[in-house]
Amino acid sequence: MTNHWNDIANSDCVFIIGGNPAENHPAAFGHITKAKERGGKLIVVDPRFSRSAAKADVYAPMRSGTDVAFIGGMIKYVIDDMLANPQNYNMVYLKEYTNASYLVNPAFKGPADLDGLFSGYDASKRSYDKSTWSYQVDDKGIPKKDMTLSDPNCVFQLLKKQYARYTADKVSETCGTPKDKFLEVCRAFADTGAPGKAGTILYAMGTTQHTNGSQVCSSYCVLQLLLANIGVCGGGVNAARGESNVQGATDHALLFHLLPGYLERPLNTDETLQKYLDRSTPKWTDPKSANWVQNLPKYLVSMLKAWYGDAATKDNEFGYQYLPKGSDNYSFISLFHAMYDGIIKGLMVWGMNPAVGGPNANMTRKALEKLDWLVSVDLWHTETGNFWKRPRVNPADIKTEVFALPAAASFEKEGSVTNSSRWAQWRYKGADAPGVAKPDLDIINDLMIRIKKLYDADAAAPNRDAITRLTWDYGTHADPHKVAREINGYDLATGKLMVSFAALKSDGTTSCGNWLFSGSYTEAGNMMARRDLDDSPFNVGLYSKWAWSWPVNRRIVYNRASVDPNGNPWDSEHPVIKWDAAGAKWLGDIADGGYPPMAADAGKYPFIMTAEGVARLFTAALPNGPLLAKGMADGTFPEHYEPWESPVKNPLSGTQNDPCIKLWAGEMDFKGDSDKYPIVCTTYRIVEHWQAGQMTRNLPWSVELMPEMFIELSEELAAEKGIANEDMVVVETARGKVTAKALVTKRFKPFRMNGKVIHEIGMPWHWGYIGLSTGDSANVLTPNIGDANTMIPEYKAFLCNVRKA
Amino acid sequence: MKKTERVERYSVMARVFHWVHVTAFITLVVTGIFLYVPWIGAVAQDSWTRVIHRIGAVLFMGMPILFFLVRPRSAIETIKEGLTWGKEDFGWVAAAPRYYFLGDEAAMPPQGRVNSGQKLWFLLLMLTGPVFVITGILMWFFQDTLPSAVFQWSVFAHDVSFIATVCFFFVHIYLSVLHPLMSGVFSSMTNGKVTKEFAQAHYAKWYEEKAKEEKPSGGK
Amino acid sequence: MAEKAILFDPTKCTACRGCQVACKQWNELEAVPTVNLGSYENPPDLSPNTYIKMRFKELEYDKSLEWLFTRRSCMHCTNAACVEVCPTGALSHHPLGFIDYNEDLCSGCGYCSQFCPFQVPRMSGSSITGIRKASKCLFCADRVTNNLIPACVKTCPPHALQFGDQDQMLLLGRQRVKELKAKYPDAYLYGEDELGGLHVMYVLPHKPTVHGLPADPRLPASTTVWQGILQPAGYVLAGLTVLGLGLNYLVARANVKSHGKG
Amino acid sequence: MELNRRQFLKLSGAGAGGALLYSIASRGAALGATSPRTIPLHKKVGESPTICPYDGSGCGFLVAAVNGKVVNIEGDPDHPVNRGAACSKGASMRQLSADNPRRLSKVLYRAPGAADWEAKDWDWSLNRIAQLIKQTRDANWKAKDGNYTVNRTEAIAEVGSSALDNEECYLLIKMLRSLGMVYIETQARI
Repeated sequence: MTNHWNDIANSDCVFIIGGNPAENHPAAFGHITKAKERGGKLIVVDPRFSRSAAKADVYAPMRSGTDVAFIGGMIKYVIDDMLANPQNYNMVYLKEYTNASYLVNPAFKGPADLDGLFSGYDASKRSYDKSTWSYQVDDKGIPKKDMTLSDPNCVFQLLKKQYARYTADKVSETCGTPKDKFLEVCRAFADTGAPGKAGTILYAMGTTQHTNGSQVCSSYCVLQLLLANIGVCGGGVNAARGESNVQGATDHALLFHLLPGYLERPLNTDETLQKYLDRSTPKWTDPKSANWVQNLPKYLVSMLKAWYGDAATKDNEFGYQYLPKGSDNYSFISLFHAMYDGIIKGLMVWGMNPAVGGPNANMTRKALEKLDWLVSVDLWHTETGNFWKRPRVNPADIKTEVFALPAAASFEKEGSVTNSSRWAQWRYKGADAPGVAKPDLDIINDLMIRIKKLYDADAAAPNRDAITRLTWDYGTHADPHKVAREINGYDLATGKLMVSFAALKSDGTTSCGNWLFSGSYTEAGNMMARRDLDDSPFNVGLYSKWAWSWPVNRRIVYNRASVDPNGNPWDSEHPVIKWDAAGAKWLGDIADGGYPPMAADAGKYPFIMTAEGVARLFTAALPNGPLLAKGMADGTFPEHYEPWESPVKNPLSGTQNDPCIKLWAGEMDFKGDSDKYPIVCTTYRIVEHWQAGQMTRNLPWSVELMPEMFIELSEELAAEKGIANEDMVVVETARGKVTAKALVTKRFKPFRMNGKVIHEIGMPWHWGYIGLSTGDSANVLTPNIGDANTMIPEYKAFLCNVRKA
Repeated sequence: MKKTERVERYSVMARVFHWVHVTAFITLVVTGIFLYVPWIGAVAQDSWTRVIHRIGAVLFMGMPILFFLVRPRSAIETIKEGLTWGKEDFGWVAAAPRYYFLGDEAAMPPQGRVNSGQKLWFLLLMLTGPVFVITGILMWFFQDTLPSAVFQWSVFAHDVSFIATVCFFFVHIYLSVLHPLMSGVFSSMTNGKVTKEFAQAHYAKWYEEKAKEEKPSGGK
Repeated sequence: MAEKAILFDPTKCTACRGCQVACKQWNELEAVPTVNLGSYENPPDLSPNTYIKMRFKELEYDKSLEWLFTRRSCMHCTNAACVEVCPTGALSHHPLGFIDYNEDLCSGCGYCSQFCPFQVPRMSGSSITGIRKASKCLFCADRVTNNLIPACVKTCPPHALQFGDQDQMLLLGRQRVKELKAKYPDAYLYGEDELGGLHVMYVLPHKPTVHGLPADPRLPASTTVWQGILQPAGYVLAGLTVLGLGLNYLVARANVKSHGKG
Repeated sequence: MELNRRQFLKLSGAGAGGALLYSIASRGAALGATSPRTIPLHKKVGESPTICPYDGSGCGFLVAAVNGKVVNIEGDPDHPVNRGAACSKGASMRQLSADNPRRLSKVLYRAPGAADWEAKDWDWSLNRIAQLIKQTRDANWKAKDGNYTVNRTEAIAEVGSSALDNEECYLLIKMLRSLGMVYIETQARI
C-alpha cells in the first residue's frame, strides 16, 4: 500500500477492483464505512456481485482478465475530460510531479502504431529490445520536457494516443460491462481529480493474478497520477495483502529474485560486488532528483555485515562472493517444473500449502512425488505434507522421506509482522503451544546450528565458508528481540542501534539486516511495540506512534506529492505533510526525504524513489538501477491483452496475449481452447476460509459457516445446462476437473459483448483432501501460466466447461 | 358390640384404579402447578418436574385404558351410567343447595349407584381427560413439527381443563372428606364398604336395587 | 439506569459473520455440523448452539441486484411473550432492557420457544423426557453488566451493529432511515414501536417481510387470552371454589347439626 | 392493543376472591421480571496483545489464557485498524489454539514408501534434515555456470512463508542464501 488502512476513511471515492475486501479484508470495511459516512462513494468492479459489491454505490461487472481495457477506458475518459475541463484537475501535479511533460525517443512506437506491440519486439525471444523506450535527453543527460504537454513525443501525448482506442463502446465490447455502468464508474472516480479531492484504488489478487497483472497495477498508477491521487490522504494505489506477513516475507526477500529490502539478487554476470552495484544502482544527472536508490551500496554492504560480521571485510567484498548467483527464473511455476523434472530433490515448506495453492495442482502434486525429501513446518497436516497419501495414490510407490514439524501459532510466540499498511507490529506470546510444537524461530535456529556443525566438520564441502562464517549467535533459543535488533542494524563503531537507514554506510562500519526496517528497533526501544494512539498534528489517522511503518515510520509514501511545490497541502482538510517555512521543517508525516519543498533552491522532486524524481506515466527503460528502473518486460504503457485462455479475440489489437509471457511445454501443461471450453472461470476466496484452507478448514466454527466446496454460476447458465441449485456439478478444464455443489445465483450474470454471450463461473480455491472439511481443489483447473513480469499464475481467468454431475 | 352392617360399594379393582389415578392426577397437578404459579416456579428448575409430569401423564392416560381392557363391561356401564340422566338427576340439581347447605335430605330424590354430583364430576373428567391427553400429546410429541399456534392453544386448552378439573377436584375432596353429610363416603374408597344407613340415606335407589339383587342370589 | 439497545444496519453489513463466530466464542458454543444449502447461509437455523445467524437473500430492486443480509437473533422485546409465558422466572426483563435469561431457573417447559413471535428461543435436550433447557441470545448479559459491549457488536467490522442507550440508538436509527428514504421509500426503523419497543432495532431499507421479519409482530393472541384472562380467571375460580366450599362447610356444619344427624 | 398481564389483573382481578391469591402468586414474577442481575464475567476477556494471523490488515487482538490455555480471544479495542472488530476468521482464532486436537503436537516422520506417519523427536529429525540438506547441497553443487562462478545449488527449494514473523523470515532467508539456495519462493508469488 502507498497509504494505509485507516487512511481509506479519508477518501472521497473508494474504488475496489480486483479485490473483495468485504470478504478478504473485512477490517477495511470499517474504514470504507467511515468514508461513506463522510459522503464518499464506493465503486466496485468485479466479474461477480461480491459481498463488497453488495455495499457499492456503483457496481459494474467486468469479464475476468479485461482490467487493462477497463482502466484504459477510464484513462481515456479522464484525458478527454481533462482537455475539455482542465480546471477540474490538478494540472500542476500532472506537469510537475509526473513525467507527462518528458519527451520520449521519437523511435518509440506503441500498440496504437504496432497492432498491440511496442517497438523492439523479438518474437523468437518473446521479449523486447527496450532501447527505444527512453527519454530524449539534453547534453547533461537530463530529459527534455514540454511543459505545454503538446509535443507529439511527450509522454502525455503518447498516453493520449495509446488510449484513444479505449472508447466506452470498445470497453463495453471487451469487458462486457454495460456502457452506462462504465461511464458511471468513470464519472464517479474522475471527480476525485479535483485538487483537494482524493480517490483510492483498493486491489488484491484479482488484479495481479493475470498474465498481464503487473500492467494492470501500472494502469492503476497511471490513472491515479492523472487524478493527482498519489501521495495524498485518502488516495493511493493500495494492495490489500492476503496474509498476515506476506508483506514482511516479501520485504525480507523470501523470493528468488530479491535480497532483503528489495535489493536485487546477484546475477551470474555480477562477478564482483562492484559489478553488481554498478548494474543495480540507478544513476541520474538531474540535480533536482533525489534518486534515493543510489544509496543502494550502503544497504547491501550493511546487510552483508549483518550476515557475515567480522568475516565481511573490504578485502573480501564484504562476503559478497558467499552469496549464490543466478540469472534464471526460479519463480514458483519454474520451481515446480524443476521439481517435476527431477532437478529439485529436497523441499522445505514453511507454513505453505502449494498442493492446494499452486496452479495446475495435479502437476504440483505429481512433482512432489519426485522429491527425495520434504520438510513441512506447519500448525497442521497439510495436503502438501500428506501428498503421498492423497486419494488414488499408493504410498508404497512414493519414496519421498517426509517430515512434519509442529510449529507454534502466532499467539504462542513473540515477534513482529508487517501488514498491508507496511506497519511492523509486535505481538506477544499469550498461550502455550501444543505438545512439542515450537516457534519457527527456534526451528530455524536449531536446524542451522546443526547444519553449521556438519560443515564445521567437513573442510572439503563446496563454498563452505558461506555457511561456517555466517554469523549465527542466537544461542539455543533464539531471542526475537536480538534478531529484530540485527535487522534494524548497528553502528559498528559505537555498538549503538541505528536510528534510520539514512546513516548506513558502504564502508563496512554499519550493519543492517534489512535497510527498510532500520529504525524499527532503536536505542529508544522496540518501535514496533508502540501503542500510542496520538494522531497529532493533523488528525488524519496516521497514528504515527502506533507500531512502526517502513520506511522510517512514513505512513503515506510519496507524501511530497500531497503538497504543492511550495509545501502547502492540496487538501487543507486532510494534510499529510506541510512545510513550516518559519521552522524550515515538515510537519505531519515523515516527508519523503528531508529536503525543502520542490520550489525551494535545495528542494527536490517529490518522487524520491524513482531515478527521475517524478512519477512515471510512461515506464522508460533506464540503463541502470533496480529491476523496475529497467522498465517493464511487456511495454511502457499498460495494453490490453486477453487472458492466455480466452473465449474471444482481442477486440483492441491483433496481439491476443501478452507477448512476453513464458510458455511452458511440460508434459502436464495443457491449454484449453474455447470450442471445447467456452466458459470463463475464475477463482477467489471467501471470508469464512483462508488461502489453502489449513488455517480454517480445521476450525469447526469456520467449517460450520462454509462447510463445502461449491461452484457459483448464473441462473441463465444453470438453465442452459439443466443445473438446479445444490446439484452436484463437474467443472472441467484442459488440466483437470472438480466436482462440487452448484450454487445458482443472480450474482453471476452472462456478459453480453457485441451481441455475443459469454458465461463466467467462479469458485473458491480453499479446499483440499486433508482437514476437517475436505473437497476438490479449484487449482486442479488452473493453468501454469504466469504474468510477463512476475510470473504470478493466471488464476483469475481461464476456460472451462460445466455440466451436471 | 355388634358390627354395623356394611355394604360393598367399590371392588378392590375399582379402588386400586381410583387411587392410582388419583396419584397420577395429583402428581400432574403438583408438577403442573409450577408452570402456573410463577413464584414457586423456581422449584421446578432443571426439568425434574417435567420428567415426573410425563410419568404422571402416562399413568393418567394409562389407567382408564387399562380399566377398559380389564373390565370392558363395567367401563362401558360406568360411561352409560354417567350419560344416563333421569328425573332423580334433575331433582338432585334442584335439591342440591338445600341439601348440601342445610342438610335437607328430604328434598333430595333417591339416587342411584352414583349421585348426580358424582355424575357431573365424571362427565367433567370425561371431557377434560381427553383434552389433557390430546393437548398433552401434541405438546409432548409434536411441538417441533406442528405450527406453534397448535402448541399455544394446546397450552390454553390444557389450562382450561386444569382450572376446571382442579376446582371440581376441590369439591370432590371436600365432599369426600369434609362435608358433614358425607362422613361415610371416604371409607368406600378405602375399604370399599359403606354402612347400610349411609347407603340408604345417600344412594337409596342403588341400595334397594342391590338388596333386590342379593336376595335371589342367596346372599351371604 | 438507561435501557440499552443494539442497532443493526443491514445497509452497512457485509455478512462477514464475525458476529456469528464471536457469539460462539464468547458463549462457548460448539459448531453445528452443516452442509451447503445452495447459499452462503449457515447454520440453517438458530439452535441451542447458535444464538445468532445472518440471513442471505438476493433481490432485484430498482433494476439492480441487492444482496440482503439480515440478522436473526433475539429481539429483546419490551412486551416479551417469552417473559409473559415463562413460568419459572428464568426469563425476565433486566433493568437494562434486555431479556435476561437465567438458565439455572429454566424448567424446560418450552413455552418461550413456542410463544415467541420471532421463533427465537430454542430447546436443547429432549422434548420426550422433558429434560432440557431453553437457549437464546443473552445480550451478553455478563458483558453489558460489566461495561463491555456485546460480543456481536464489538466484532462487527463495518459498524453495522451498534450498541448504546436505547434513546441514542433510536436517534441514530431514525437519522439513518431518513438518509435511506431517498433511495428506499420503504425504509423503516424496525423495533421503534414493535412489541412496545425492541432492544434490537433494525434499519430496514425494504419492508420488514422482504427481510424475513414479521410485518407486525405481536404477542400471540393465545398469550393474551391465556396469560391475560385464563390464568387470572383460574385463580379467581379456584379462589371462589375454596371460598364456596368453606362457606358451605360453615353453613352445613351448623345446619346438619341442627337436624340432629351425625 | 395489548394489555399485559399485570395491567389486566389490576383491572379485572381486583375484588375477586382469587385476587389476593394472585397478587401473592404474581409477586414472584414481578420481582423476577425486573431482577437487576449483575452477572460476573464468566471468563477473562483478554490481556496479551497479538496480531491476527490471517489477512494482511494487521488487526489487533487480545488473548486471555489460564495456565497457558486460551480461554478467550477477541479484538483489541484500542487497535486503530480494527478497533476491536473481528471477521469470522479473526473471531474463530481461538480454535487455532492448542485446544484444537487437529493441531500438530508431535514431530512426525514418514519413511520412504511408508503408509503412515510415525512420531520422532526433534533431535533425531533435525539431525536427519540437516544431513539431508548437506548431502543434497554438496552432491548438487553448481560452482560454475558457463564462465561465471555462481556457487549455488538448484537441488533444494524452499517455499513459504508469509505466515512467519519478520524475525523468522529474516533468519530463514539468511540461512537459505548461505546454503547457496536459489529456488526460494513465498505466497507473494502466487
